Amino acid sequence: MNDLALLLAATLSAGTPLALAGLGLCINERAGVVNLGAEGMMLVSAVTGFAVAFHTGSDLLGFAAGAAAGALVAAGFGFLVIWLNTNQYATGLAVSLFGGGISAFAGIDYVGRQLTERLEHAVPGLSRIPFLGPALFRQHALAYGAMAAALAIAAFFYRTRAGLVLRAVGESPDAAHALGYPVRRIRLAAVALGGALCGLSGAYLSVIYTPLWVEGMVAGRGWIALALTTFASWRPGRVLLGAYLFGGVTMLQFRLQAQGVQLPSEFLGMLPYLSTVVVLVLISRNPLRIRLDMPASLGKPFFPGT
Amino acid sequence: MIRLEVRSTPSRLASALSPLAALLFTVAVAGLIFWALGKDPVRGLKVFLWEPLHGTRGLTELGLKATPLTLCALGLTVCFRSNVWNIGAEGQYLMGAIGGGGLALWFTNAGLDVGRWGFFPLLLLAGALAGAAWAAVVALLRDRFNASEILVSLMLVYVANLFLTWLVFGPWKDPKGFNFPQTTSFAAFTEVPRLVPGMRLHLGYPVALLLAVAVWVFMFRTHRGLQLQVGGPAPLAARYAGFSARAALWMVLLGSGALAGVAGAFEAAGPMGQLTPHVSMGYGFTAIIVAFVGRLHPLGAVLSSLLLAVFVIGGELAQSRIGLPAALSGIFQGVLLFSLLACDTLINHRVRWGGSRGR
Amino acid sequence: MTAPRLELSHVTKRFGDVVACDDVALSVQPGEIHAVLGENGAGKSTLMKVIYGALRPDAGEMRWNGEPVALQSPHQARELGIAMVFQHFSLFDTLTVAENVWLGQAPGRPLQAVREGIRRTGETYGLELDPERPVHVLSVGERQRVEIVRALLGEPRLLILDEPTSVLTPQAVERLFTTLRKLAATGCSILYISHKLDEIRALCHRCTVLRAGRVTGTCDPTRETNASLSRLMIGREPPRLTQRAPRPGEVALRVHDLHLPRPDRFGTSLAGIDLTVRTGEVVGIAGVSGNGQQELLAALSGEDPRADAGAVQLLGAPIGRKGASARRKLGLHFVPEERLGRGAVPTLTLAANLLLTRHEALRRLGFIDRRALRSQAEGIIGRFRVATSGPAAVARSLSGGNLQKYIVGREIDAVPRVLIVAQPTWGVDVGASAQIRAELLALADAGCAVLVVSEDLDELFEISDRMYVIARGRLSPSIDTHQATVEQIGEWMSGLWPAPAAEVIP
Amino acid sequence: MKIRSLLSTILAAVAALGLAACSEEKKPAAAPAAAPAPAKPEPLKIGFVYVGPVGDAGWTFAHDLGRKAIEARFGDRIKTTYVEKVPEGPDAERVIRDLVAQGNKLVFATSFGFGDSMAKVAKDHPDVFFEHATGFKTAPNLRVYEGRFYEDAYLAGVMAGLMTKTNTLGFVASFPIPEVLRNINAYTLGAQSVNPKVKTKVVWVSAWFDPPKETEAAMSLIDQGADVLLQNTDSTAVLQAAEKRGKYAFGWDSDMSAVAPKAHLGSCVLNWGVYYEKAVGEVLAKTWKTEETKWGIKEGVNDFVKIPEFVPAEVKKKVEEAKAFLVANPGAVFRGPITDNTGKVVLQKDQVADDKWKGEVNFYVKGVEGKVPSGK
Repeated sequence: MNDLALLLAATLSAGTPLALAGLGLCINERAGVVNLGAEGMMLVSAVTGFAVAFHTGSDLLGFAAGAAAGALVAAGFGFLVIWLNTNQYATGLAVSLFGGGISAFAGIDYVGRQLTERLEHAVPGLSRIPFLGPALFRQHALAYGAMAAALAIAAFFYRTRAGLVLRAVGESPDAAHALGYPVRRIRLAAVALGGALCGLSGAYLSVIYTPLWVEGMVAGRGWIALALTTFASWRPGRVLLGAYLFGGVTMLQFRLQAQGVQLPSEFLGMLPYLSTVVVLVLISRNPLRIRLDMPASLGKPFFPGT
Repeated sequence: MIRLEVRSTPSRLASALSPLAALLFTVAVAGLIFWALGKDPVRGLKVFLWEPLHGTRGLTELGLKATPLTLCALGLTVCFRSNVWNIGAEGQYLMGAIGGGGLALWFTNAGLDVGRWGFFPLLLLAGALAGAAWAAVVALLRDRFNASEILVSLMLVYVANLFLTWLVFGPWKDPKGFNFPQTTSFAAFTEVPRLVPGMRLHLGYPVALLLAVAVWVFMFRTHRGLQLQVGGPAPLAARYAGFSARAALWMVLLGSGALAGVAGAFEAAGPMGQLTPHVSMGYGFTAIIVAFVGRLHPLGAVLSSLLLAVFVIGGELAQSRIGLPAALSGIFQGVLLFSLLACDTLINHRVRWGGSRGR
Repeated sequence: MTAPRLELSHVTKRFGDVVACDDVALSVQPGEIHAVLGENGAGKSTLMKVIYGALRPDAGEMRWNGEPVALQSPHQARELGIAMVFQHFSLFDTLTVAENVWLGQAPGRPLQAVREGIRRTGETYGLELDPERPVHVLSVGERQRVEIVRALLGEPRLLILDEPTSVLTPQAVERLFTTLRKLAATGCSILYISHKLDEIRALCHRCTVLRAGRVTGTCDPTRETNASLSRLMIGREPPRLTQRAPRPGEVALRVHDLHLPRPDRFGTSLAGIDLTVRTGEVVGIAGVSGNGQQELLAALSGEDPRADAGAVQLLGAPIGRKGASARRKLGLHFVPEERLGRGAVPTLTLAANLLLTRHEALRRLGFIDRRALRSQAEGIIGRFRVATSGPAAVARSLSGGNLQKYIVGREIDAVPRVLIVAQPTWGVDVGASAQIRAELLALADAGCAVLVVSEDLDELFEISDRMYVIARGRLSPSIDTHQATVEQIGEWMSGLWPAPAAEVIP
Repeated sequence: MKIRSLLSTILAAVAALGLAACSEEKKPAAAPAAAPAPAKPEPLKIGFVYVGPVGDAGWTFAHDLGRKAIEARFGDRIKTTYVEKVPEGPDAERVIRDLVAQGNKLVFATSFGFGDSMAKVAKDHPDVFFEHATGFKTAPNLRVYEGRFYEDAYLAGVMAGLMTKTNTLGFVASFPIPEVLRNINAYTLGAQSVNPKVKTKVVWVSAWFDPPKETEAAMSLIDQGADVLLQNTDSTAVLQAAEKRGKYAFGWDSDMSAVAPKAHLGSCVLNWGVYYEKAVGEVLAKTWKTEETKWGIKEGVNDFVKIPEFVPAEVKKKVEEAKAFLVANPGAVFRGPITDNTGKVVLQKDQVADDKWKGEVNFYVKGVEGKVPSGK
């Protein structure tokens, strides 16, 4: 029982960065922009967040800096794909490569540095409830922040006019343009906001989760977050669910090893990646479902009418 | 503000100048960074861009480095042109290395000396088959289940990597290797024949160049090649013409997988001579940049793989000669790709100045 | 006399080297229904976008109720009281009617008020809509209703309608006119863009005619004839087609009891389609778009090979399961509706675009004989008088009419047994339209079976020998064109045709 | 304008990230006034090939400290260069060749994977001396050196055996090579020497340096009841995880006591400078000859240090005793009888393991749970 609680807690903790990044990408894609640069943005934010937290001693400033860095990189990406109409896939890949390079470069002096003392987090009171306490209420505030963000984004998408405009832009930028909405600016805002959430996720990794800066530490989470958006058919609640699922699988592999499961660790290590593929297959199998949920202009360039 | 207008006909001038402009911009950024780091930019650029071209050893090393890049990028060029986003060439490369290396290992252990020229075609075949098989998984999942090839191919990179790790730590481990993660060194006859005495450049490079020409002919001089390129920019036209999108998907994925696999096999049986966990330096990923910098053109890929090889080797030299950090090379690659994409806008667009008209 | 509701003077708009509007003047009075007449490419749509704030003019002045205004955006136009209904709907398929309307309103209005407004406007003008239905389940006519309701909810003082009747049945057109007259009676001005002379004469109080971006005249359309309007519009009498006597031969294309479930949620299912086309005749299929034309064409061309093998027969051979290129080999060629992206690859040269459907320049192993390809392309360019720099020009560099001539030419040049053409002259200027129609008739005279699917009734009446009507995925019986009337076809377009007496092959 | 805004975007990113980080880097010292220097012998040029970044706080960091130590010791008689983050594989050969081409006469390569590249270059350059850490291939001008890290692991084990409350130890392991297996076994043997009930759980992360994975692995071990952790990976992540969860752990490769004051029970440190001084001295004195060096606590290449104040005095005493024993009997960690965890005797009573035995370790000793991955 207790073991299960700890696994749940570990799952929540491992799922949080995926959830934050996945939600950010979900906003991007709802506006019709695919950003394959998630991994790069997260790396840049991870190093920025770590550096700021290291120098100021404030996690909060670290998060803010990480989010800002993510938004900045995303805005650069947005400028290229939205104004210069460069290919979204190619540009995203460039962001991933560039982000990897520049974060390694900028982070040289931070490799091996320590942040101030890290403590176990707990929600006062609730964390002492048997089972539920250790399972759910001993997380960093951002873990709850991710849940709140999922709710807030769902409310934004389906309950507000601004959210409706965002979805409309992703559905048909031409129609939105004809109605007089500034499609490019809306897309840029969505891309930047998505970048900020990816940035927050990167900063969470380097400031809270690990907490260390090391080159390439995002280790494919950006890509898994991208897979999550498809998995979740672009719905914030499902993004959250998917993130915990993947987080759980990641933790499970170590858990199984520690329990002495007789499988080579390499095969256990394949689990998160293979399960991503399996879930993708299960989700994508029904093209009808995807088509109804998928923003119709996803990945397509938009030329304002002449 | 600036305003972009779509050109009715792409500009040939811009098309020719764009890579040059991007390269110049990257060099400028590189110079700036050197300067900002307190290094002499001229010396920095010389070490970075010129030294790698120095002497026979420099040039042969360049070719050696360019071999896997060219092969992987050739396949990706065809893929990207037909709108199939295979970004898992790295995984196909690794499987090719496992296939080619495994064959070499088997021949070595069996003591089956078929001679250098007898083994070479077998190696080629093994690498191609293994790489293609790995890519076939992507094609199958895309074709049957509509699963995004971007994500599937990428996830399979991690899987291939762990598979290789398992092999060299486990069943394929050299029994006399003190338990270290490597296979037995392959017998001499399995080695890819070398071209220049004393240098590591091997037959793989001319093969890559030949393949580049073959891909060029295929893409621009045959109906099949044309069919592949219609599916990308105009899927409806492909359907209208009756070109099978499924056939195109399978063909480009199997083809690019085979090419990446050959690259892996060459590397394993070429400069390495055994399998270790370190058979790839991320060639499959760097090849993505190579393909784009080469304008998704097979002959462009030949040139750009040399350029990227210069970047990588130059990055090493810049470390040992002037103490620059290793990460610079990655930044330059990213800047190059960014600026190229931005410059490419000029090919299909005309820039108009003045008046805040764009929104 | 009060100031005109809208007055334009010296408005000029350029795109690169092309002058879309050249020194245009236009004046609309309150309560006036004002037509803007011109053929495709005359600059009508550009002018309307200028008025609506979607484009900013390079020169000229616009006055609103006598006050000079410089519109920066459609939002600003809407605030002034200008509303627009686009020819290509600006609707979002996955959103509901209410949400679509909401997006067209000024911010700050709650969704509930919009729902109320939809109901009220619907009652006032006879435009009933269920606010909660998603748009992708609506028919084309209903979608236009959404557009109009969205425009009317802003209580506009000027309503712009761009080619509103191209997607409507004749009966629906009458209903629309009633609505518009009602609206004009309340003092709202209406700008009515069209190239359909009859409609303009029936509805509008005044008419401004555009040709090649310039105003060629302003008149009272009720006092003009079609011929006089046409002269203003194209500068000469409309070209006339010589009447021909069809000599139908054997059955070339036969569709029998074709059923096809819709390919996706946005499509239309086909049910019990029966259709024959004989050699030497031109057969038309009329219908409002979205009633199954795309699906039927895909099933005929082979792009959708799901039909029963025998449901589609070419010269007696079952081809229902064959792909597009296999059918083409048997002599069935097809010209799709979309020129760029389907009929031709925009980024490829004209010569390379031949290879989509023509294989004469291919050698062993699929190698391309570039010289042969080039001369083949030159032949088509010459024979069909395509204005282009040559076979090396990329497809997207051609104007719509010239590209259409090239594509139609490519298929005619193949000497097909059956040619299926969708919307042969859609968005094509008058001169090219006449040429394309003449070519189709000549092809039929030469013994080819020609099937034309079009939403333009005038065109079908002009060139086809027999007609079918498609509605909601079902096909009407065939009727000889000289026996049919516009009213009757209009009724059939709503699906109201007499139950077929045991179908006889005509 | 377009280019400029692109430029400024990139520069802003560079400025914000890159320059901030690098501003601390000192500018090259101005060249001293051109005083005619007395003719001096050419300094010995020494090249280092590192597998990781110098700032990894672990393996490469420790080697770089060694490099700095010889710079301090030999002054201008030597000149050192290093290349970091060299991938193990074909690229290493080019880097080593390039170092030789630049006139380096002594080359250290600090990872196992550089062995074959080194052997190839060594064959072509008999006048250059090559030193390969943790390798096993030697040649007339190529020799290997290694530490007896398992001695540190054993001492950590003694400490762990006394400090554990759950009698469950945890080990975050990298790759199943003999060196790592020796450390796991030594850790367990050390603990069992003072607490026979101890068992060890192992989690493999398939990486030398991957803090997020190391953290996840450490958390899993703690969740499974392990309360004293040791790692054979290079970051401080395991120690930090233990601190966060109120458990114990050790520093590895370098002194990590500052990272986790409450969790830190001691650091297993490396001090390569000792060996590098010997090697450089031999080259300068022209007494260099090929051999295999395996130094440990006695010689000072590795050590177990920084036992914190809060550890009970008797525990500290036991650890010191064990250390004194190892100094007196180098390498005596593996002394029979040793049985593996399937019950098979792998070392007879009173036998001391030789290098061959130690080089082929491919099993867990009794008390370690599970099975060696890919073991046969």
